[in-house]
Amino acid sequence: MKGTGSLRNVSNKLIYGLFITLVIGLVSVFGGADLFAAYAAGTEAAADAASTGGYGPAPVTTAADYPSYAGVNGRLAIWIFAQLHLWFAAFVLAVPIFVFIIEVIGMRTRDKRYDDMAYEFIKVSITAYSLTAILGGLLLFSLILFYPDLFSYLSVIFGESMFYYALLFFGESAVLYLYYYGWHWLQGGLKKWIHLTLGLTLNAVGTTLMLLANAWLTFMMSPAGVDPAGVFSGDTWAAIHNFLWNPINIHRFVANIAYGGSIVGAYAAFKFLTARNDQEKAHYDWMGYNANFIAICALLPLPFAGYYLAAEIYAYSQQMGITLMGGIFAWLFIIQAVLIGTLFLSANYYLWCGMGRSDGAKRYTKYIKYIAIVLVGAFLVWFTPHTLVLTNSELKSLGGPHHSILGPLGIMPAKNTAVNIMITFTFLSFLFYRRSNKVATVSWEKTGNIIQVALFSAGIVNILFLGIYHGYFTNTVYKVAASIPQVMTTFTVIVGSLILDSFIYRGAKDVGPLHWGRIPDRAQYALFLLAVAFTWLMGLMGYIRSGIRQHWHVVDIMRDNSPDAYTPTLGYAANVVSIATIMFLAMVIFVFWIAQVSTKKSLPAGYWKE
Amino acid sequence: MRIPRLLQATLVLVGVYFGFIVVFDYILEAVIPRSLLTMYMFFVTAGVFMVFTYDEDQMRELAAPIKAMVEDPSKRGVRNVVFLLIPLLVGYGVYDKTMPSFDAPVELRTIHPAPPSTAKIYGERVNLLTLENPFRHYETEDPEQFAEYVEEGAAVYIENCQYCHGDKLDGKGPYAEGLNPTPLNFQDIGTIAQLQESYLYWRITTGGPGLPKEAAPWISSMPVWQNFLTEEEIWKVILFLYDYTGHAPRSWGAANASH
Amino acid sequence: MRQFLKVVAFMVVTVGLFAGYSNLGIPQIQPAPPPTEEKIDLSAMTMDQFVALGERLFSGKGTCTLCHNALGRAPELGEIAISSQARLDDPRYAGSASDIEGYIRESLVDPSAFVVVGFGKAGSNDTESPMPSVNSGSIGMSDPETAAVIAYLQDNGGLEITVEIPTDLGEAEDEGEATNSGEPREPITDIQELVDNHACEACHTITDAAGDIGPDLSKIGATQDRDYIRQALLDPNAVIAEGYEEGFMPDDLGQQMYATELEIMVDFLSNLK
Amino acid sequence: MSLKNKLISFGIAFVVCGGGFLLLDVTLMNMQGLSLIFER
Repeated sequence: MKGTGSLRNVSNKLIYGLFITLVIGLVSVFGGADLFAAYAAGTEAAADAASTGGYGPAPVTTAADYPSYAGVNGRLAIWIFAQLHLWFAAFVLAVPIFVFIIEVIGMRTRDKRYDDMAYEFIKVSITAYSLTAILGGLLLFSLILFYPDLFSYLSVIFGESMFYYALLFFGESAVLYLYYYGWHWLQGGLKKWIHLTLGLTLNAVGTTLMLLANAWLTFMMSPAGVDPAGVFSGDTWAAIHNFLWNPINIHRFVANIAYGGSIVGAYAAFKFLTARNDQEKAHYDWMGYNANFIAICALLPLPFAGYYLAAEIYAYSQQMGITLMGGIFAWLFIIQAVLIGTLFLSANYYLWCGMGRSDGAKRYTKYIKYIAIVLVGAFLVWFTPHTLVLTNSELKSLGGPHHSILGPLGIMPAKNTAVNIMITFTFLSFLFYRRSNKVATVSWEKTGNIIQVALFSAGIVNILFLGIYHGYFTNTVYKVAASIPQVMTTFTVIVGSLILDSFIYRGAKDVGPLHWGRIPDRAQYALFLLAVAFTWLMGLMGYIRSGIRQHWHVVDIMRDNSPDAYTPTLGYAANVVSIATIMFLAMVIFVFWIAQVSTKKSLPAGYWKE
Repeated sequence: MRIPRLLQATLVLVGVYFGFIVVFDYILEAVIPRSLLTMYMFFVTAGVFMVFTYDEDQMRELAAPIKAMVEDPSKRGVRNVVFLLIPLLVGYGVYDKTMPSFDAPVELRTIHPAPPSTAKIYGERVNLLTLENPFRHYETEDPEQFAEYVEEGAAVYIENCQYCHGDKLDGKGPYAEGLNPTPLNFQDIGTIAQLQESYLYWRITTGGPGLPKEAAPWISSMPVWQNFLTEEEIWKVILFLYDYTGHAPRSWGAANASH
Repeated sequence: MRQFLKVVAFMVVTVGLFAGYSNLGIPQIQPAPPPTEEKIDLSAMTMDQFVALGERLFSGKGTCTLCHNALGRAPELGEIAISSQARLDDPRYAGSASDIEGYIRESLVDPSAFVVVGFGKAGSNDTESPMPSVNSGSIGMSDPETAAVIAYLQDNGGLEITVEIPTDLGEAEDEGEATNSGEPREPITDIQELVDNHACEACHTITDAAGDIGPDLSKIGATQDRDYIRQALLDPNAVIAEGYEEGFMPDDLGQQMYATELEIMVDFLSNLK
Repeated sequence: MSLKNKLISFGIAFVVCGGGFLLLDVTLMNMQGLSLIFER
């Protein structure tokens, strides 16, 4: 692992890294759960003492209870602040996770490049961290100012946990500063271990912070621990551990990592484009590759986490579920499909472009066009809407608003099939990339390849079979259930062929050194596209998650009686999200810029007296 | 002879475009909506661009004719023609888009609007979330009785519904031609197979006028059947609809249980 | 700098494409506005709003759902359309109501007028109801509020709503507590009246009439002293007798009773041996 | 490796993998989906 490094080792390390991420995630989630459970025992005792006497019902508001300041639209202000806060928070929560992993990889391999890259990542996120806090403060202020009744009601229920949140935030800052400023001090031997422990603590605290904040927002969607009039039972744990809490926790944890990866990827891409020499170019190309790898690894399970969340929303309230998928928000999922397709396509494009780094890639490039055909085809299915926009002549010619061929593509089984195929083929792109610089030396290479092809074919056949059979030939009850075997098939294919691959390429020879930095500039734009599409998509999905509450602050308990209680049109929401995205990108550019300003020295000689 | 890459890319795009039209409009006889085709082509173009440009050499080959056309002094004639044609094409596009036509504007209806949690049916507030078909349990308990109810439902259907929804339940009844929106095709996998029985009950009893505002434009000519039929007749018709089409109503309980 | 501008332009164009597609590529549907909130002002109230008010009272102030729920502690009210008529026709019926509205009102105000079989106080052979009257004691609904609950019950049960929206305003909302006349009431000296007013026997066995939701109090004086009983009345959740759930006994008796009344109650209970 | 050998080993591997996936489906769907085939 010196110089340009071996490609296979890089990706293997990152796969171990991903495994560690999972462990951290599970430890944090369950460790956090233990912590909460202990806390719960406490609050239950408090609930016993308080009984039902001490709390009032949820406030009933009128339009007059929503103050306006300086002509600012309260909803718009809070929307934008919340969104900006969330983006930064996702970024600063995710970066320490993979910084920690990369640092561990660096320590294990004793390859200083990893350590340097980890340090560069955390440096980027330090300024973002303070921006997160500032935006969180703005969010809090605007909530208190524009929605005082809601805030006071929520603080009756979560007052205590809000206090712990503030304390934790303090702890998070302390650990982060120690971690960052102590980076060069805590190097080598035992000191490195102390530093890694700090990193782990940082992640545990950060994840706990996220879990707490998630509880507040999921309480508003699926209130618990209160009676139908909104009278709090005094049991804070019940309110925190509400129905949608864990689905959101999982979804956000995975999405944050993917998001953090994509933003860091954009950083590397920009540094690549402005690099002054080949060495710098090679470094940032390598960094961009790793960031993109992290983003894709987290992107692959994301549709399933999202599916699980949607299923839980359905299970919690069919009303909310139908508003989410069948009502006016159905069109939002078409926009979402376009964006997710964009993510997949640009991630794939980056991988294909990256094959130029290896001299052995020519053996695989001939397959790329087939992958592209399948990806685009699956993508077209993925975004075909259920309700087609038809002109009158088309309507007459079809004999109704339902298209006999395209109509079935609009419902869930087809979409599930399409997304699983997309994921499988994205993985195939990655597999080709992995192999491009390798020549296997084991005697059974051909047989191994055939088995791998058979595994892929059987997996794809199974996904298609499940999709077609369960989508169109069985009772509707099983339509949705079919997606679970589909997902498991996809995972089996991925894991199975990774294992097989590692055996086939055991002791394999390199074709030649990898030429880091030999990648077209266009590929860097794919990384920008990934970051922008991700940011925008998160904004849009945040809107719908909040929007399905409709005119309720707290669903079925506290009604929103402000003049802004109506649901806006999708176009309006998209415009707000776009403006917020541009604001966010501007701030991110500032963050990146400020991170490199500190290393600049431009003082003319003779300014200070000697 | 090798086809130049720029021509290859163009041929692929043109081929896919007309391929869609030929396959859907002529072979399958189910027109592909032009709005959808436009979106399809956007992403097909993106895909073609990706395949043709991921490699630096291929990219150069692809761009070479364009570069030559713009920069090479000997290609002056072509350049002038192209630079004249492109603005003209854009101009025609704008003209075509803004020119008023005699077609009715494109309207979009939400075919399955979200149901309210309760609805007033037969003067009674019913909870649509828990409402069940009172005859459904006969399907397993007493199949003969069930078949009888389906039969009765069929009679009600033929007397009242088939004029629009068709005797094959395919939405092509004798009056269907005159209606816009056209009557629903129950055979379609995207209609009743996606819905619970309580949803059908709500839509049949309250009809077009009972549609929520989001289902606008509010022009469905479905009558308010609670004014003409009894509660039992409607439940039996629902049994018939599922029985005849072979679909099964969606049920949340079972879907959750199988998770 | 040129690269920087190129990247910025690329990002802005990308965002613009997304926004453009969302605005122009997909149909813009104006979602339905939120349903209007029921006004408390009776004069401007439609029947739907009145029914909604009744529903709120039913699950809120009236505390009806404490017993009238799926647990079967009290009769199910969803089938009131069928059951009310059946009860009027019941040979055991001895009340004064002649129509369904009257029957519902009577059941609310004088629950013991007719007790459904199996729902009476234990030992009373279904002649006495454990339900407290809604317009007295701890619930204290005003007449318009009672009317709203009747309207809700009729609507919920699938009946024609026959209640008229009352026109005398002011009493609809609970401005004061149970005594919204403003005048202090006369202290009660009769123990039976006290026990009835607070519906103690809905849950407890005190003399012969018996409820089994709360502990048996018929021999309470033998095992507990006056201080314990006083505490149990004022702060019922402080000590919970084994086998009973907390939170059922009203914890605001201290606000509802005069001190003299409390002492009468304590005297009475501590002498039950 | 001749084409015939290739096809044979592909066929065996495909059947094994496919059978495995089918087992996975049946386990996950708890026989519900497939029981419909046999009922019809």
